Amino acid sequence: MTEIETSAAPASETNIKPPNASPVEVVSRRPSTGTPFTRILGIATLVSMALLVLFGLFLSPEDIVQGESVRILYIHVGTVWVAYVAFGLTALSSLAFLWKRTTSLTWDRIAGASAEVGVLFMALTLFAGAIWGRLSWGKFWVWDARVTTTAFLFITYIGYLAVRGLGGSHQQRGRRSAVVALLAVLEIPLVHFSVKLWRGLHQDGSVSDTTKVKLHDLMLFSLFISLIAFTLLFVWLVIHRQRVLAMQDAMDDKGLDYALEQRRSEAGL
Amino acid sequence: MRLVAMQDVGFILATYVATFIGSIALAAYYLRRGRRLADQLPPEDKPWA
Amino acid sequence: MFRVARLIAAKDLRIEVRSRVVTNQVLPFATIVMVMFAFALKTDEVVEKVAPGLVWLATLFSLLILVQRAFAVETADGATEAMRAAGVDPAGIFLGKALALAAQLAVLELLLLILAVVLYSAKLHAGGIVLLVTTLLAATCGLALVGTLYGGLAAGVRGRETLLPLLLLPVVAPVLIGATRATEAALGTSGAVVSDGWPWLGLLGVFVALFSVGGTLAFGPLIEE
Amino acid sequence: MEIVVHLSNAVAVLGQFPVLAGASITVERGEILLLQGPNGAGKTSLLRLFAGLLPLARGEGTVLGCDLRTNRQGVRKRVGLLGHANGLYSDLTVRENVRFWGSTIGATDSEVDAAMVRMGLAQRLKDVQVAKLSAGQKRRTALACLIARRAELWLLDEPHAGLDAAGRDELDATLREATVAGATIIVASHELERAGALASRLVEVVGGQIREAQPSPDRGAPSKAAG
Repeated sequence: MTEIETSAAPASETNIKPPNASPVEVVSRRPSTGTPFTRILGIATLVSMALLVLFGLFLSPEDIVQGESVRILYIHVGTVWVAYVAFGLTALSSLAFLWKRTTSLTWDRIAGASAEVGVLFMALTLFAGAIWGRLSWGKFWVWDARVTTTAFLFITYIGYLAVRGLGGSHQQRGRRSAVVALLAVLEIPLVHFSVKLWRGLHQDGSVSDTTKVKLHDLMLFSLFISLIAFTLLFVWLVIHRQRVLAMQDAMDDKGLDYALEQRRSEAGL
Repeated sequence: MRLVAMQDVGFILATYVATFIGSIALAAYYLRRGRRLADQLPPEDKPWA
Repeated sequence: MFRVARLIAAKDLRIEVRSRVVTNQVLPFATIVMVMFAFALKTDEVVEKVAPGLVWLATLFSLLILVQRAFAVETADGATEAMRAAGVDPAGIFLGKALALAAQLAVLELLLLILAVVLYSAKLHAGGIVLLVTTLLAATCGLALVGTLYGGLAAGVRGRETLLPLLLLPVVAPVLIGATRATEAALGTSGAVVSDGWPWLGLLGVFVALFSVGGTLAFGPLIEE
Repeated sequence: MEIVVHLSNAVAVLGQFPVLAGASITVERGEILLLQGPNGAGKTSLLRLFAGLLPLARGEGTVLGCDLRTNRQGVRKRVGLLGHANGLYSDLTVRENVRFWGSTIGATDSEVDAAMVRMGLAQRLKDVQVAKLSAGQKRRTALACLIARRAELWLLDEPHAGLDAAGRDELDATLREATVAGATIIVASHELERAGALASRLVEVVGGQIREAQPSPDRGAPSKAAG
């Protein structure tokens, strides 16, 4: 039904300059996504990451049962925690977007930013988990309910990001992706439950049995650092991504103003 | 150094390295993208600034 | 809502009766998939053991095609937009299309089951027949509901052919697991007994309940511009 | 006079492109409004906006008393749109199509039959599959579907396209009848001599905006059809 086929939509900032941007202004650097708060946050993230490496790789002892492979858990636990927090945040922001009294595109962008960061952490956690599995059980993958659910979440949210990229107005993107995010909330417990039931009928070892390690104090402390470090990293990434998305949306609106002017001039009024 | 003595050190290091590279790559992408957009937008589109 | 659903289901089924796409194309496709599985698995014992799973996998592949077809009919001449323009209740569209899809899926599953008996020497027995029929019904409803839901989302967009499987397959995983296990129990595959199947049927029931409500609510916002 | 459509500075966007760039117009009940303008000017988008299909990005709009920003759903039940596409199912027959679209708003069988008679489809063509029809016959079928809907506001996008002379006469007569019965009609058409004779008012759509056309010398001041 589209009436205009020849008009390439000026979607990104690369092919369109806002009408009021003179060359002089472009030279002077304008404030970007960073603020004093995020800079402090960034430094805190870096410091805690350094601590994580220090404690995780050097100071903490090896586990009696698992040996050195326990060090992978300091990555794995932090990333998996963040991944699930990220998808929780996506679901909550989607709900906030759909609820009439709180609806705002900011919620939609937080949901999108959180899902994107979540997908990265999900990939990292699957990688770390597979390596840990290889060292502990001799195989990269076990059909454990949690592992499998995580893999499904990963694919589901890649699909969610694809839905976000479908185009249309910002409102349409928000509504569509929020509904998809909430449907995922329906789906994931079902997947988890069904995989659990599936393994339950002819079960061998699962993660929950083998992770019952006796934790040394330093190991506990390393895990704690891991949670802190990855949570800080997550917050930093989401804040920045949210701001980038906000600017992208603003850019689209700017492009609209510009395109409107052009469109009006067609009329010669 | 005890790191050398570790068994399966390759696997463990690979996990750490992949995690950090992944995170840094995403962060760098966000910063670059933010910088490019910020240069073209007036302050009123950046309420946080 | 139900009046619209009936209308749309009747319309879809009449289109199928006229065009015979399911009988002439999807059923042969499902058949060849079943044969191919046997090629991939080689020995008779293995094929016998996994027969229920293969039936449901073939169903899932066919589901993707059926969903594409169900919405290609709507988008071919702008009927989706005409429906929106006519203010047809989206919940009615959703239930109607799901109903028609379920009917087509049921026929397909029946054929696949017969094929499993013929090709994979699956054995039907009287004790499992109730479980088998209820499993077929529940799984069919579940697949039709989510298929319609995500099919509607993907229908209007570019790249729908690739987006639909990406969205749909993860969601139907519980149906694959539940339906396969329940079917194994009903057929007594590798020593399973009928009573093993009922919890799985419960899982399918929960799935159907959740997605019938969720889908009815979600379909409108998903297809709206 | 009752105002059926009111737009003020309406902007509508497709993708990122502003198909409507500040359109303003008021249409009263019983009018037959003709939209003309070059390809890509925004005629189709305007009709889709009136039909409640295209969201309003900026500006204000009311159709049949429903605010386009908040209640597009309310508009749709009372408006009939014939777009570029016919919205027909090619595997079904003419009668099945008209009956399906009529029944979505609860039209009775006799109303459906009347609509088919009106568009000359009741005889030879009624049981023919739409896939086997010519373009003009498909257009007639789509119009019959529209007539069966008994809309208060008719939005027609190039309704004459593909129709033969007889079909055009039937269409024009139908439209006149509809306005007498209280409907309002907005037509986008390139065929001035045909649609111009029918229209009670003519506006030009250019660059996503609307301007009143200069009254053409032979028709004088736009006359209103009786409401």
